[in-house]
Amino acid sequence: MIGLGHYLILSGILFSIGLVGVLRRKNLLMLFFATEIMLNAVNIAFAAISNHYHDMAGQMFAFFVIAVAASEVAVGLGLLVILYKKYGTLDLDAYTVMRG
Amino acid sequence: MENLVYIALFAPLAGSLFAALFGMSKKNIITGIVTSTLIFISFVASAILFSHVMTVGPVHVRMMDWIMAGDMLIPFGFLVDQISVTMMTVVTLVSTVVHIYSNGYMDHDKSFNRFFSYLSAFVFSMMVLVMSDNFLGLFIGWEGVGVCSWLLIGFWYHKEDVSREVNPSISPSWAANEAFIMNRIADLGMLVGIFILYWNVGSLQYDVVFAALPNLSDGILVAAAVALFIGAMGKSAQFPLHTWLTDAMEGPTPVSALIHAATMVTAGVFLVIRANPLYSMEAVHWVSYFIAALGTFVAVFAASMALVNRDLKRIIAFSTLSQLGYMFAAAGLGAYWIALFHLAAHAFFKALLFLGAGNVMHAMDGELDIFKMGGLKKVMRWTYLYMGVASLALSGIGIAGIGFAGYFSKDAIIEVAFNEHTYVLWTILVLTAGLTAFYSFRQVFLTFHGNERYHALGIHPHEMYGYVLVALSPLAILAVVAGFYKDWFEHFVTKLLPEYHMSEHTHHIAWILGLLVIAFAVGGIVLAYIKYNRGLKRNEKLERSFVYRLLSNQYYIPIFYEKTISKPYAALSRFSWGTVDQKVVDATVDGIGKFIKTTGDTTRKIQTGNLSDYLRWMAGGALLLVAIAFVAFKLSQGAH
Amino acid sequence: MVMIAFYFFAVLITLLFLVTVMSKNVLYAMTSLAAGMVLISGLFFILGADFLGAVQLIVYVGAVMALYSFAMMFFDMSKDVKEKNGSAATVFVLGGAIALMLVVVFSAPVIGQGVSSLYPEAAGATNPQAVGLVLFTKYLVPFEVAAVMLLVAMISGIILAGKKMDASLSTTEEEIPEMTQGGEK
Amino acid sequence: MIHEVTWVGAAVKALIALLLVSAVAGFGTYIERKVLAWMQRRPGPAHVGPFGLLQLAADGIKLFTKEDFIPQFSNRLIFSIAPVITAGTAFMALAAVPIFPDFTFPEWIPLLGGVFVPSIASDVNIGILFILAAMAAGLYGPLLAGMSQQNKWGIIGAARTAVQFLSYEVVTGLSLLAPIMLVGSLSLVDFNDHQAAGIGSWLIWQQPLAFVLFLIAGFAETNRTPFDLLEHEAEIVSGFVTEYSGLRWGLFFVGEYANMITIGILASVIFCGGYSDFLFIPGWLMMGLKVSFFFFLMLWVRASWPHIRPDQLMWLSWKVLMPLAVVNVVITGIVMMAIG
Repeated sequence: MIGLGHYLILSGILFSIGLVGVLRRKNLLMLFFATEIMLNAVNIAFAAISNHYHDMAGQMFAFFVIAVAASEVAVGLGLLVILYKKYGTLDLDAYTVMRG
Repeated sequence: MENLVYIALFAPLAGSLFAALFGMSKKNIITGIVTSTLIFISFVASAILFSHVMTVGPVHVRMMDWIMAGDMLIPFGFLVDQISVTMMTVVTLVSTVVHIYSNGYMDHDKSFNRFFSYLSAFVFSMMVLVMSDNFLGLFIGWEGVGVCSWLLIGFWYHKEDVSREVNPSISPSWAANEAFIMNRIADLGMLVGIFILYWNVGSLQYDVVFAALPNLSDGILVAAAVALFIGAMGKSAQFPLHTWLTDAMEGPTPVSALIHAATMVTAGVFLVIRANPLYSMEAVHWVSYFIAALGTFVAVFAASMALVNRDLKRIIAFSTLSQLGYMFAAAGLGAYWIALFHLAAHAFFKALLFLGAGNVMHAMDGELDIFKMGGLKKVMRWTYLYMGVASLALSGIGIAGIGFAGYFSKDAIIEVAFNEHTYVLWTILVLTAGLTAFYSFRQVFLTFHGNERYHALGIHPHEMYGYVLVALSPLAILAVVAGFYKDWFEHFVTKLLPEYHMSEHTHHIAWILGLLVIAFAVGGIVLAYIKYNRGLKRNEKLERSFVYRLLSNQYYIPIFYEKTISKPYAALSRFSWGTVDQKVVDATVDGIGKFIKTTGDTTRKIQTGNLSDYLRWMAGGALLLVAIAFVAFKLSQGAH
Repeated sequence: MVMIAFYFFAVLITLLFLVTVMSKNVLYAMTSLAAGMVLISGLFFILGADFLGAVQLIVYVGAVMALYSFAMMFFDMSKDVKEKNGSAATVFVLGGAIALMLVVVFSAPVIGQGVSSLYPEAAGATNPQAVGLVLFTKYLVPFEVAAVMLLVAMISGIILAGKKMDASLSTTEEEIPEMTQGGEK
Repeated sequence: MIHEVTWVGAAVKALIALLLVSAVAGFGTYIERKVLAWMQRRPGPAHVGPFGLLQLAADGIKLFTKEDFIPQFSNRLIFSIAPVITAGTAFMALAAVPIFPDFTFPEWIPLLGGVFVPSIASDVNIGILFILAAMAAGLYGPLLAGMSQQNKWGIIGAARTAVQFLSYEVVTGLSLLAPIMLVGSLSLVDFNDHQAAGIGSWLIWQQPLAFVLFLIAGFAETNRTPFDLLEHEAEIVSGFVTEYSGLRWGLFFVGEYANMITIGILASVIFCGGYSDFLFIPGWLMMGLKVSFFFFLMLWVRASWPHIRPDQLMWLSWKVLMPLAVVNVVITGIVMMAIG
């Protein structure tokens, strides 16, 4: 039988995949993709917990996460377009202005 | 009336702040005029309050709650009663004269405005001191006058340090520091006294504290009395904390007149008078007796040093010291109102004496050595008159109920000493009266009579500005007539202070005693006349004698202090600085700084400006946090 | 049946997301991500969160990812993405460690005690009804805030991207020197 | 009598739907050509078979035998997946659409005797949302197709796809919101039941504006004239299908027609009474007639209306249709509250 643990572990694994993406990718668009993966992973956990406890709160949070993701896309893509106009690339390394 | 209290209190502050606005700019006569006017307003307010207190009674105002911490409630209140209103009037009157005088005296000083700012600030502090209705407010004023005194003694801070042989005070800034540090030592005692009172009474309001005194144990009363008197000793320059007062003569002469003769140094006496319920307690009678004995000792001690001194201002300073001794003697013997009366009378003629000395100094281009003066009465007629009057007052000349101010106040003190059967003290005080007369007139004759030795120095003395001389006249008049108000004053202040009556026996022989004192005083004057009227004849043998050198070196006390306290303390400080501070404290602090700097240098590389790298650090941190949270959760679960 | 579906979805989603993360081709990444999201909605349906599944499809797949792909057209996505993936080891160790950590945390027997349902599902209501009941009562304020947030995001998106829209995106050459100036200091 | 939905029944329903729609999609081309020809006063396909009916077969053979060509620089995988997505999502949407009433196979039919066939293959209780979601997912077909082919026209077509679908999805959703509020359910079966009382209970009378909006948005979502900007020959050659040929192109074609039928069914079920019996006409026939009418309407519009420009498309969506839809929702809400 599939229990809460299964979903949570799947969620954890997907989250880590997203994290690896965030850490590994230098392309901003890819970073955004990886972020979406992380958000989705969390949503799975929310839905699973909601189902496990028969409580709607989990789903509510998932809705708000989706709303946040939608806002993030609107603003983030606007920024991406501007950055691309300015630097001609989406590579994070190209934006390094500070010298540590 | 409340408004008058505030006007009297805050007018000097307003003047000070006004002058401070121009503190760094060039001399501006307006600051002098404005501050003088404001002080005068304060004087007028004080005078009105005086009459109010006399006719109606004390005024007690509570401006605001000052400190409220837990059970501690100390309001910012002001009490205008017989004692404080006397002090207020004296302080503001002398201050007004000194302010006006300073307009002339500081005429050529480039820090003219700054001077007035300090001077008015001092008056404000003094007003807070005398007007406060609690010990803490008194302490604030106490510290305020201390700071102002420091500022004013060191007013010419730019003067270089010189050796003790050239100038016993070394330099104005040195003298300022000495005064301040000595006062700090004494203030510690004062603070302890305040703490003792608060600890045992739970309040610092005068009325509350004094009402609670009978309930306190003897030990506490003695401790409080001693501790408070230590504070008074510092401010009033009693032995062994006396050396600063003569060195304080490094300050401008108006300062010496105002602070180190008329007002601030009397704060100690004021404290004892103010705390008379405490010092009147049976339990502390030997403390009071000690105060009287110390006062008497200081009176003769200071007078002896004045005998041989050549510095015009220092002689007056020693005489101040001596007179403070008289006041303490009176206060210690329980004759508080006489102490207060002497305080007021002394303020007038001592301020006059100092300001006269200032005139001389001004005329002599800053020269203060009386051996280099002589014959000045021709050019400085008014000053001669003023100083003569003041010296007569100081010497206590007068007979059969007619005489100068000092005659009434000082004789009363001597009488008290006799009345209390403390004949040793009485003897010394009588003797001191003679000494006082001698050194006062030694100075007068050496300055104004005899051959004109100043010609050798190429100095052309000239009289002070007219308005300054006019401004001094109230002091001169008061120095002459203040004594006639003795009975009236007694009637006024004994509403608050305990009355003091001579015994029948003393009363009977009072005229004999008075005559004896006068005889000593006149004897002193005559001696001085014989010795110095014709001019200066230096006796080399006498000057080389041990006693003479002992006296002129102030009993070697400043040197003794320097050798036994200052030098070892400096050595200790140097050791602490070199070893403890630099090698331990500083090294630790520097080590922390270095550690942080090194950490910063090392970890700076983290901050590459590359977002990817940041993300990695963030992920590492997140991992760490999750791990810690998990472990902590597990541990807490295990604990349950 | 549910088990099969779950494992089917789980394996597929994991694989697709791995493709997203590892692929050099943006088109592959985007496609696999969108597909993964569709499959995640499948998981939601299994979990009985029908409405959430539909929202996931409509918003994530229909709007969010579509916006991404639309934005991709602004950038030159025909070539493979060239990235300097410095120390891959660090990344995978970090990711792996977090995965391990999460798995350990989730598999640890800590779940369950003392947790009670805060907003229990209304009995007999279908999922959308249950969602509506909670969303418009307990979560009304967050809901409105989310609405405002979306509005703000929309406006900011318009302003950010809409500015100088007439300037050609393909002719960024004249701006490149400026960039290298900043970069080579 | 409550019938158990067995997987056999569901499979039968799915199969029927698939076959029917596939057939109609094929047959639709013939009808389209005939109708257009009729409207333009020309014969249309007339030479192959009776009334040119076999033209369909001829076209099929042509498509099958055409070279399956993949451009050199395109992304091969995505290029081949894209048409499948279009067709797949179209049929996924159909899974939640009731095409005909529930029925049970008569006992006399071998194997299937007594099997209950539901009106909806999968009765998810969020039916409408699911259909919208599936159709939304359908935009990936054209999008990926356009982006994968390394062709300027393709990219432009893909961009237009994204813009057009995203914009009109909003209108579709908002316009359906008002009927949903009236019915109080997302299930299409409930919609059907709501309007079972006869022609007077059809929602079209209560929600004429929503109906019109839905229809316009539906035209746009199915890429029909006057909104067929994705593959507008005059401007961008063939848009996202520029590089496609043969069966892959055919899949797009099937998907498009399936979507047209879905829209037609939705319009019928949501606004026009669905598959309820009408007087003497049985429900399944009624349904066929309504869908046919909507199909015909689409062709009619194609024959009568010109294309519009992309900016007009956006203008229409965001400045006309969407505000109208919002106003409609608000008014519906107010009226519902007033009536209680």
